[in-house]
Amino acid sequence: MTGMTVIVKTISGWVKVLIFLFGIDIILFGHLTPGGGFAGGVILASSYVLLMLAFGRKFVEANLPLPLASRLDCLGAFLFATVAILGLVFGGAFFTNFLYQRYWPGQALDLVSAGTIPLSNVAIGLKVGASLFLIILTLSSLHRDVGRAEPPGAGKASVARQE
Amino acid sequence: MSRALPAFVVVPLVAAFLLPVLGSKGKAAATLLANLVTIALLALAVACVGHSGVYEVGTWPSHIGIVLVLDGLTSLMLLAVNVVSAAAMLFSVRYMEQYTAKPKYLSLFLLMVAGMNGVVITGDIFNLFVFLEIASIASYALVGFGCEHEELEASFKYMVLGSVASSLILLGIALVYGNTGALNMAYTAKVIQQTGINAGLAFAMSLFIVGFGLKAALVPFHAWLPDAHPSAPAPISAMLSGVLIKALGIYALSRLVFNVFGVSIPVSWVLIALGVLSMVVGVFLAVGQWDFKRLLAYHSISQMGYVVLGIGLGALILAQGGNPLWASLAILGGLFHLVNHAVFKSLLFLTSGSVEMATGTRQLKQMGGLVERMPYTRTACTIASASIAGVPPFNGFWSKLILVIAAVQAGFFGLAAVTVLVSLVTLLSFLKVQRYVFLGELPEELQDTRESKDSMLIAMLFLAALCLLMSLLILVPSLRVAVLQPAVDVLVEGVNHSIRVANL
Amino acid sequence: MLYALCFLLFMIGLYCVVVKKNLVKIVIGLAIMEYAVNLFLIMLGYRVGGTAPIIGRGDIQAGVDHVAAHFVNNAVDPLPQALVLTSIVISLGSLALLISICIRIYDKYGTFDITEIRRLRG
Amino acid sequence: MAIFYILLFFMVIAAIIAVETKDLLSSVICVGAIGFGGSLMFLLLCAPDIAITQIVVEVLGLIILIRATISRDHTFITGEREFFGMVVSLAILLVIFLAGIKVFENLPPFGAPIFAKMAEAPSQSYIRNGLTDTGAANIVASVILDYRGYDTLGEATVLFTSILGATIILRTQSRKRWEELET
Repeated sequence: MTGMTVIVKTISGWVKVLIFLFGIDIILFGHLTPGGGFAGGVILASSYVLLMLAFGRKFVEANLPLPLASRLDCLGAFLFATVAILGLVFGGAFFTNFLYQRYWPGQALDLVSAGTIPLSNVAIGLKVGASLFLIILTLSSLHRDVGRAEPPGAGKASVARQE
Repeated sequence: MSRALPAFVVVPLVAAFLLPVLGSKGKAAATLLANLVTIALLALAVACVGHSGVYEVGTWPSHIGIVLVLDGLTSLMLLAVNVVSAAAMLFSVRYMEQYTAKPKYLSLFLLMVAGMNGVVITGDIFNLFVFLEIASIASYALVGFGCEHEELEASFKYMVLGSVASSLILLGIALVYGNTGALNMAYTAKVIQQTGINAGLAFAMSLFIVGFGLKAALVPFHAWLPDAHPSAPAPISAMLSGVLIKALGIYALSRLVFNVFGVSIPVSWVLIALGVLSMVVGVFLAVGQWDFKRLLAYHSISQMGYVVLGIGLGALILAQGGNPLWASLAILGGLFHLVNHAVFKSLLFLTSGSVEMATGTRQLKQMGGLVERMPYTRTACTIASASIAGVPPFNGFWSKLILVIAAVQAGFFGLAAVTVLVSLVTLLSFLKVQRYVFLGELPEELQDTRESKDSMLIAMLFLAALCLLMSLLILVPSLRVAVLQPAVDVLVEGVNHSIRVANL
Repeated sequence: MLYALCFLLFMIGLYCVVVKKNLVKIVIGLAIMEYAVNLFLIMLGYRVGGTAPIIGRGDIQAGVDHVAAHFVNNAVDPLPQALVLTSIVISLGSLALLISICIRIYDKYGTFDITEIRRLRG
Repeated sequence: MAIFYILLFFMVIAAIIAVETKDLLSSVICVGAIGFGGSLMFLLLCAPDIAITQIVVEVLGLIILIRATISRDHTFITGEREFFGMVVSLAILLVIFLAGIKVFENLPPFGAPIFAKMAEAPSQSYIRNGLTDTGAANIVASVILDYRGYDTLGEATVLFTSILGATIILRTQSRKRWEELET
């Protein structure tokens, strides 16, 4: 699968950037408008899915290798847990919104407000985007095996067990 | 001590997030880290015994935010979960060398532990559902870890039934929320106590019974267990049979029945019926099995029947307004059997894994005479078999004895007879295991079988020692008052307990 | 009546899981069940003529940091929405895992039909 | 109000088609229709957060589902199903359905949720104090990331777990070869 025609490729190259920016927008404004880390993360992932449909899997894998995506996945989850633990350290209890309550209340309805909520949104966005990218790419990399059913009991261990 | 509660979830979660990053090069480091985590959690669980308290996540008071609750039942379950997970993790060090992708396995293992701990410590119904899903999804993936035909199929079956159960539970939670306007267990309990059970809550209760019954594999809902538990790698089978079905099924169900909805006569009868059915059907299906792990899996169903029977008997006595002393005796029997089963069934699965790794087969008829080749495994297996069959000095005997006494005291002579009968059939079935695996003639192709080494052996001997030592939990009064009695009191006190703890 | 229709949707999903013999159909049944539960939760929190639980400039009383009464009296319940957000992501996760198991089973057996796959006893 | 009925009927019909059609691909597309109907429903029920999430999740879910069905050898279902079993299970499901219908009469009527009547319900407190407590104007965001942030940690973990599980299930070689094992 090497991708589609030049027209599709060019246009999806542009649209991909727009979708990506839209995803970032959804994530960053998650505490003010509808959306948030999950919706934004899925949008980030779908921008790469578009790229995959237009250019083929190889191209996308060169852009964002699978091990890197896996690390980003772990990193996002870890960052979110870190925000929660920081609440324990600075705010007295796990998941305390310490930034808002203690240090930086901010102005309501501003982009930089609400303490740890935007930080959590970014972490979740990173995590969700990376993990969905990972799963779609992994699922489509199985393409080569299609229709080639192994004979039952092909694995060595299962043979040993059945006899 | 309740300040330490989030650690039961956060520590394994953070470790699980870090492990896949280490990749295949850091395999030794990953194994070490995972073992440290489970051992630290075990130490923490031991330290939590005898304490109680409420932890408010995010400093929000209980009716707004999520609370974590530490009480007698929670600390008992934490102990059971973390003892078995420490042993199974230690066993995995060597056993999982035969598979690829070990760091990912360790990560999933820790996620499962975190999910179970989360289910046990939470005081919020929806939060219970979320952590139940973590533990379940990790277990679906782990059942299919071998990626062979049977594993995949068992995993699919398990996952479909598990997802149906999750949907039913979520619908039940939605109904509870729609009728009470809250999700906190104590607050919900208070509202239910004031308004009484209406049709919506009764339907929610039946959804919970079916949903958690599916998770616990009680008999009409047991179809997935005999496939899923044998297909998983041995340490995972030990975790699934040992603690997962208890933490996700029995614990969650009894928490909701006793501490949120309050006991009622119909629900108690349903529990007793489920218990007796599981006990009898499980054991008779087990007798005819020739696959070592499959036989153990069927016995899990049967032994879970004992636990549910004890809890149901207690609920019935309480609901009928009978003597709370007999109710607490029945519940004591059920809960003690729960922890006992956690220990001896996980030990049995570990020995079966040890045998399978050494011989390459699980079929009883292909083995024999392993007593000379694998003396330590044999000793561990004999101890566990004696425990599960209820042979006197071991822990299983005491819990079954208490159950029989409670049934007689409550006037259910038939139930007491069935309990003894099932125990005898269990004994018969494990004599068969002993006969075909360890005694008899050593087959030609198994001549060069070797005993399992280091980490596997330590894990098995640790659990075997526990099988003996746990009798002390019931025989030494001070230990009983410290560990078992608080757990029983939580259930006997019922709805009032959760309201009292939450200061509502 | 709306609740009953929602429950009907749930039962259709359950019917599909119980009766159908195709792996993908079973997955679809599970997905339908999850939709129904999510919808039910959101419907529980709806108020006739309500507004979304998102505070705009007009909903803050001037000078003070308090929300205006018309917002408090009209906003729909935010709690079920939070629960449904969680549950949607959970169902996406389990869908991904289920489908990967299905694909692997297809690779091994060459079919999605559950009656041809059953090799396990009991 | 009528629009809710229309949308729900649409979803139910789409669900019936999705369940009963023989072609897996159209079945999957019907699931997409249910999902988009649900998304519209969420929007009309004043839940824009959920509507956005539902629609994007729906798109990815559809891609995953289509990935499973397309380019398989036979996407048509040919098997016969046994009549008796189907009748029995239909009867059981019908009984559950009729029992369930009774339940909904006890719920507060649609459009008048229970929290509006309860002064101490958590949702009242979220709406009233959400902005001052957490500083977030989107009350749903303040619930998922602050009041009930612990749930969201669990949710992120569920996604992490299932992705990890899927990569494990999809790996090509699961057991080491014997020669690797002995060392």
